[in-house]
Amino acid sequence: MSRIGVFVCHCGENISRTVDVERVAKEAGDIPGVAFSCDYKYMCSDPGQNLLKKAVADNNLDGVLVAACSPRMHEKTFRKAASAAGLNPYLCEMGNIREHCSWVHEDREEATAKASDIVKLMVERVKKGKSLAPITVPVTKKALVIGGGIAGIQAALDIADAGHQVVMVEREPSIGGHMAQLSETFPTLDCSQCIMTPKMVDVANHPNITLYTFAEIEKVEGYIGNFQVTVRKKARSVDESKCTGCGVCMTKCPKKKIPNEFDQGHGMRTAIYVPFPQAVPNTPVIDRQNCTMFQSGKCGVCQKVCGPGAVDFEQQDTLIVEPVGAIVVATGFKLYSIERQPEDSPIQGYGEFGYGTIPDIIDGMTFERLASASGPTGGKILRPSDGKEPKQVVFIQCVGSRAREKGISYCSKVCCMYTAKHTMLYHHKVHDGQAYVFYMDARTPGKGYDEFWRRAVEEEEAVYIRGMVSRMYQRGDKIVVMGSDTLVGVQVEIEADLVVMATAVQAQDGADLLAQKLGISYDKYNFYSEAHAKLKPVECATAGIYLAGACQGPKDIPDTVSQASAAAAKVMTLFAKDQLERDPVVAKVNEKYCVGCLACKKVCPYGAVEEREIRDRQGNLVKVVASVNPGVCGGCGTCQATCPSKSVELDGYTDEQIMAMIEAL
Amino acid sequence: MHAEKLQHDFEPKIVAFVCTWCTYAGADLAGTSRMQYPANVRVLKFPCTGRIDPVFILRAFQKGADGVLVSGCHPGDCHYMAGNFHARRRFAAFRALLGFVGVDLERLQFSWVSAAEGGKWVEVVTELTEKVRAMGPMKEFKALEDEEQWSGALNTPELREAFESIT
Amino acid sequence: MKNKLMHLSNETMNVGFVKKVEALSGTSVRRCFQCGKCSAGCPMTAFMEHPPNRVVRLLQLGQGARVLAGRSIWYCASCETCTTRCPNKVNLAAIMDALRKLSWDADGPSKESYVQLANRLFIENIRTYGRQYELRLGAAFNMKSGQFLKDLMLGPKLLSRGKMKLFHQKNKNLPEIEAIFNRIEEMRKKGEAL
Amino acid sequence: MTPGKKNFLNYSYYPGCSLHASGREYDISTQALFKALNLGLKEVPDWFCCGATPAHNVDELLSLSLCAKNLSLADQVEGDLAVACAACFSRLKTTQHHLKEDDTKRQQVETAIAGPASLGKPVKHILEILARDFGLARLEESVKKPLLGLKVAAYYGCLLTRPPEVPELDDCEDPSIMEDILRALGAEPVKWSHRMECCGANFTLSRPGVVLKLSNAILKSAQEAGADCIMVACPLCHGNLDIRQESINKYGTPEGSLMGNIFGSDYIPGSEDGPRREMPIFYVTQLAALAMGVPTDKLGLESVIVDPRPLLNEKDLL
Ligand SMILES: Cc1cc2nc3c(=O)[nH]c(=O)nc-3n(C[C@H](O)[C@H](O)[C@H](O)COP(=O)(O)OP(=O)(O)OC[C@H]3O[C@@H](n4cnc5c(N)ncnc54)[C@H](O)[C@@H]3O)c2cc1C
Ligand SMILES: Cc1cc2nc3c(=O)[nH]c(=O)nc-3n(C[C@H](O)[C@H](O)[C@H](O)COP(=O)(O)OP(=O)(O)OC[C@H]3O[C@@H](n4cnc5c(N)ncnc54)[C@H](O)[C@@H]3O)c2cc1C
Ligand code: SF4
Ligand code: SF4
Ligand code: SF4
Ligand code: SF4
Ligand code: SF4
Ligand code: SF4
Ligand code: SF4
Ligand code: SF4
Repeated sequence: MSRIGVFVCHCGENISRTVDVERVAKEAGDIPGVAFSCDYKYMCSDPGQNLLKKAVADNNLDGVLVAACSPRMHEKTFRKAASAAGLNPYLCEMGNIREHCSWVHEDREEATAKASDIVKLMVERVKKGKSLAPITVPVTKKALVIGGGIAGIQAALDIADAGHQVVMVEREPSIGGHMAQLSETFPTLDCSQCIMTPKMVDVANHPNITLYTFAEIEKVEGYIGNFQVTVRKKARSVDESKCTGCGVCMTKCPKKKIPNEFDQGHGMRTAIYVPFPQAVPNTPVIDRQNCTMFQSGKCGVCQKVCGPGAVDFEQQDTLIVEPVGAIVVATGFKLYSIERQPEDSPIQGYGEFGYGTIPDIIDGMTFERLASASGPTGGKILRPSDGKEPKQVVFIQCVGSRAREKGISYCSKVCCMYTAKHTMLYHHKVHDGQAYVFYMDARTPGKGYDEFWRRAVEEEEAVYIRGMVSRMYQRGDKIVVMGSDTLVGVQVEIEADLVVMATAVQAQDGADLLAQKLGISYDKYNFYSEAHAKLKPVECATAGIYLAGACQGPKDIPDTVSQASAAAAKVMTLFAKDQLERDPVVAKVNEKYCVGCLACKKVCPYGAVEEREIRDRQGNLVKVVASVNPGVCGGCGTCQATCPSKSVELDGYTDEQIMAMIEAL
Repeated sequence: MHAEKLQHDFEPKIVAFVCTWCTYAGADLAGTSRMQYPANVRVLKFPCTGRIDPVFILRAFQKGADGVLVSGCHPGDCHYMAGNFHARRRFAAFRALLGFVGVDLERLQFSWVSAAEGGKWVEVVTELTEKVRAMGPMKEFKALEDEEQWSGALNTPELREAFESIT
Repeated sequence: MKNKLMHLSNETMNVGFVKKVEALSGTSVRRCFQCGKCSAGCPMTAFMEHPPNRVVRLLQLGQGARVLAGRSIWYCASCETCTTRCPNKVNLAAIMDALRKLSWDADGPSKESYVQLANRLFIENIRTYGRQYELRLGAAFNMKSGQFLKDLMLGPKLLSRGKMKLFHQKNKNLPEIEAIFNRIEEMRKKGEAL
Repeated sequence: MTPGKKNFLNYSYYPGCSLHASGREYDISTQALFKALNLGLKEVPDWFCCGATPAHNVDELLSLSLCAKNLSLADQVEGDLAVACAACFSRLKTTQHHLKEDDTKRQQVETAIAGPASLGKPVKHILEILARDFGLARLEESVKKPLLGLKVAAYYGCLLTRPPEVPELDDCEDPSIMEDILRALGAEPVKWSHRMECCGANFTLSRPGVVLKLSNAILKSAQEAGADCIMVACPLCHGNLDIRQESINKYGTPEGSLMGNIFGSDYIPGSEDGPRREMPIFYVTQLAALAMGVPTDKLGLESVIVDPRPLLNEKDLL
């Protein structure tokens, strides 16, 4: 038989005005199992709490119900008081007879009856309650940052500066991401590399950062505070520890005509190469697909010229296991391709623009490279086909974006601004040239952004034409652009020397695969999903994993850096304690009854349910059951309602407790 | 502004299964805003509508509820991301079953009430109470129980065990 | 003309014309972001084939000829509503003035002749008499526009109420007025003024 | 009426062409009112046309030059320059404004008028003189015969307040100066929607159809607001609302469109409004003078087309 104490609060007059609190207390006393009941003017006051503590001690109570305000208000208060009196805090509950009763009903008789009912229900719940202990998990104070664009760099530096270890994994031979490719950046038009390269160097030199470039995530196990990450370091064919970065190998490599990815294919590189001069690390990598040695076993020039003997054709991929406590995902974006896409692709190219076969129709990133002093044209705007300076340049916004039929309905967010920037850069470089921009909307919400766009229109004399382009084709050395100006209501035709398309920002290739390894969710466009669009914009639903930058959705640099620093702050919050304490309202599987159907695993929004094999002493598999990781479980109870064999149960909301309440109705 | 208190022949018992984050908080807001609604409702709090097992609803009807309300966060607003979505799927199947056993589906209402919708909570509760009041007491399951009592059908241990296993 | 395909290039965009409009009106057409507020409040939009915002739009595209070919500018009432309310301080009323002047200088390629005629007569009246004489103005207009009977019924009413004078006074300043006209013509000839 | 010591204030006066013709009752009543208020008014000798809308419409330089010349003529007479016509007022103020702001234009104008542009003299509309110089309080005190029971729709038209930096008369979107004056006179200003809409004055000669359409909306709005009459402060507005009122009232009727066909003006058939009652149009000076007890035969009431006397009789104001 339980020994429950019931405390009915007057809340000054807030409750007692409509609820006969004395009667409620008296009726509570009659409920079987209630060993003590009383009413009091202000239960939450110090004397009120002392009354509770004293009653627990004096009456040897094993459960407490405070009938007062909403538990959202004072549950913590009373649980603390109960705890101080030596009772497990989870055996203290509240009945809400204020917000749900005295304040919403006028009839004293009805309100009193309802309050009594609430007490009765909750007493049954307390009776079936269990002592729970908070869950603690140890935290490995080392963070993994995936992706070395500006997002990853910012997050890594912030975390490392806070004194924690960081492992950065970058897929490409160098960090830097897209920002390293940009010429000048809106809204201030400062040189991208000037602000970017120092940060890249900081990453390389930071004592707390371990940098793996040309590396990928192989496997992720564990949970918040306790991840085990396996990193695959791809074979570089150059021994990083020996290479001095002298570059002799690159000057001597006979394969010199490989289109350079960094310059969007508009410059050339060798088979042994660094992507760009300021690359971090400055260690070359052999592109095995294009290296004669790897393709036909001949050459080996690089190896011969390399003084320190760093070139190593035999090098293999290596796997490194890193234990980390938190993960920041910062894998960025890729640009939409207007080329003809495979039949089954969810996105489509632009047949009406020639499927990318017209050489002088380029994308925005290519324009960045043309405008960049370190680019293939040394910063001169020269068109790809014949290297002439274009006098009429047409920019087209929203290519791929906001085009449901082409497969993408969202707005890419950065292209309005970078197109405005491009018109300015163009006007600065080609004074007698004319820039035209076809646009549907100019979306420029941001500090100083609209002013920036207006500057492009008013001072840099870009002609903005509201309307889309229908078709483009080559006529002589010109590109005929057929568009419309919906403001005037006429068709417009421009013979352009160069066309620059602001193609959509898309999720990285393989973003979904990485998400599956990490156990995080992503939307239908493969952008990673934040836990809450407004209030948890950097957290993943999966505890311990955070998002930064364009991998979560199109973002410009200011937004990316803000989010990266926010993600770093979240990691630092996690690392601030040695142990992670979590509310013990989590699910537990009763392995005896679990039939291993894993229905629970499917519905769990946190990915907290894992499979567990039960083996006998000989190691033979007895059965597979579900197992809930308490470090990850969010406590929603969906698994329990789903389980056909009722073998998983949410502490604090057990079937028994709920049924007891229903019985008491 | 005290409205004339109406006397009714029948006061239905309404049970509300609500989630903590949205509807419970919405009901709290109705309280802090001192809105008024019928006192017939008894609220049972859950972490998430995802936790609500249809069996609870059946049991509530059996234990004398005349109407049941299930309410949680709006789609997309679930504190646990997708709990309410799973709940929705589950209840869709459950409704059909309930209809099959002969419960008038009008007695069971699902709704979304956010933490900011104190007014909507009042509306939903009031409407359901009025509707159920007009429908009269829920007799189906009670009759069943009575019948069981009278026939003594549960007197054999096998039957009792079977009965307990489903309740 | 209105719906004809528009070729845009450095050659087809008459930037010189637009610069003139901007100089005359003291306002930049590039400031306009085509919100349409001018047209929304313009009492004359219903009469125009290019509502005011589109007039500016065409100028932005260097399409002065298209504007002048239409009658829109001649249907502007100079009420200043557009200028007053434009969020970008585009002085559209002044742009309209400038366009009419340029159209006038080009001897009106516009379709709208009545308004031009009225303006012309009004200004001639100033030059000749110093002040307006409404009877003369009205009569001359009807004669020249071929609408002999227009507003015929108003005349007697106005006369009988002393609202129209049959004769005019001589203005002592007439030579000075003439001199002003001449000096302006002189300045323009010398290219000292637009 | 020479300005003398006994006057409260003295003004130079630019009546403008209309006040000597179709708007003569405005002139008459202005003179009478000023006299009644002890305000001196001396016409600028041999002033000439300000060019009004047609001049600036096609030749801004001409317009500015004409006005600049008139402004320097006005310098010969003492006192701020009183202007009754909203169009003249607008042009003169515009000239002052532009020439102060724009040196190039000023130099061009100075060449055209062969002398310095004189921009110092305050140019004031009659409304300003009544409400500000003379003052609303004093105006109210001077009322001998308050216009009790007269519901008046005060019509500003476009040029009195727009664009705001030029006339600097009142709030350009929500002025109150005319209503204030009406209240001081004891009349009741009505709230209505079209007090600042354009009447189409510019087209009175060339495109009367435009006037009919625009002025029709104004008359309709005033009537819907329950006004007995409309008060204006511009002879062009008056011309449209009064002289053309009969045609306007037929606007859209079969008779109207027939007339349009016959008389060659572009009447636009198809308006939903039928004929409506006549609405007298007063000048602000007529109403003010009436309230000041100026004999009714000095107000030019007989000169207007829509006879206001029945209304005044009805309200016991004659
Ligand atoms: C044409 C153009 C012009 C722009 N101009 C401007 C501008 O002027 N101003 C401005 O503010 N913004 C501009 N932006 C936007 C800016 O480029 C982005 O905001 C910014 O680059 C986003 O940084 P990020 O680090 O999130 O992504 P990224 O720069 O894409 O970096 C992601 C990094 O992660 C790596 N990576 C990807 N997948 C994996 C994986 N699976 N494992 C390991 N590593 C991985 C990539 O190799 C890359 O290094 C422009 C964008 C474009 C397209
Ligand atoms: C009509 C409207 C609708 C919106 N709808 C949405 C929406 O649907 N979704 C969305 O994401 N965003 C929306 N927003 C934007 C959203 O409101 C803001 O992003 C958000 O409120 C910003 O929060 P804040 O804390 O920065 O500022 P605030 O909410 O303004 O908070 C600032 C606080 O600082 C206090 N304070 C100010 N000065 C001082 C001082 N000197 N000392 C001490 N305290 C001070 C203020 O009292 C205030 O409490 C909307 C905004 C508006 C105007
Ligand atoms: S691999 Fe050898 S040759 Fe090439 S950069 Fe490194 S050290 Fe120099
Ligand atoms: S071995 Fe390959 S990378 Fe080295 S020099 Fe030859 S082609 Fe170049
Ligand atoms: S940012 Fe601008 S160009 Fe890019 S998709 Fe959005 S609207 Fe289109
Ligand atoms: S100011 Fe507001 S309404 Fe206007 S474009 Fe920006 S976000 Fe939209
Ligand atoms: S749903 Fe139940 S039975 Fe199935 S795996 Fe999960 S806990 Fe086990
Ligand atoms: S309670 Fe919710 S979060 Fe926890 S294991 Fe079950 S479904 Fe997952
Ligand atoms: S109101 Fe101004 S900005 Fe708007 S369309 Fe007209 S001129 Fe352009
Ligand atoms: S000034 Fe002309 S264009 Fe502007 S609102 Fe008035 S009538 Fe329309």
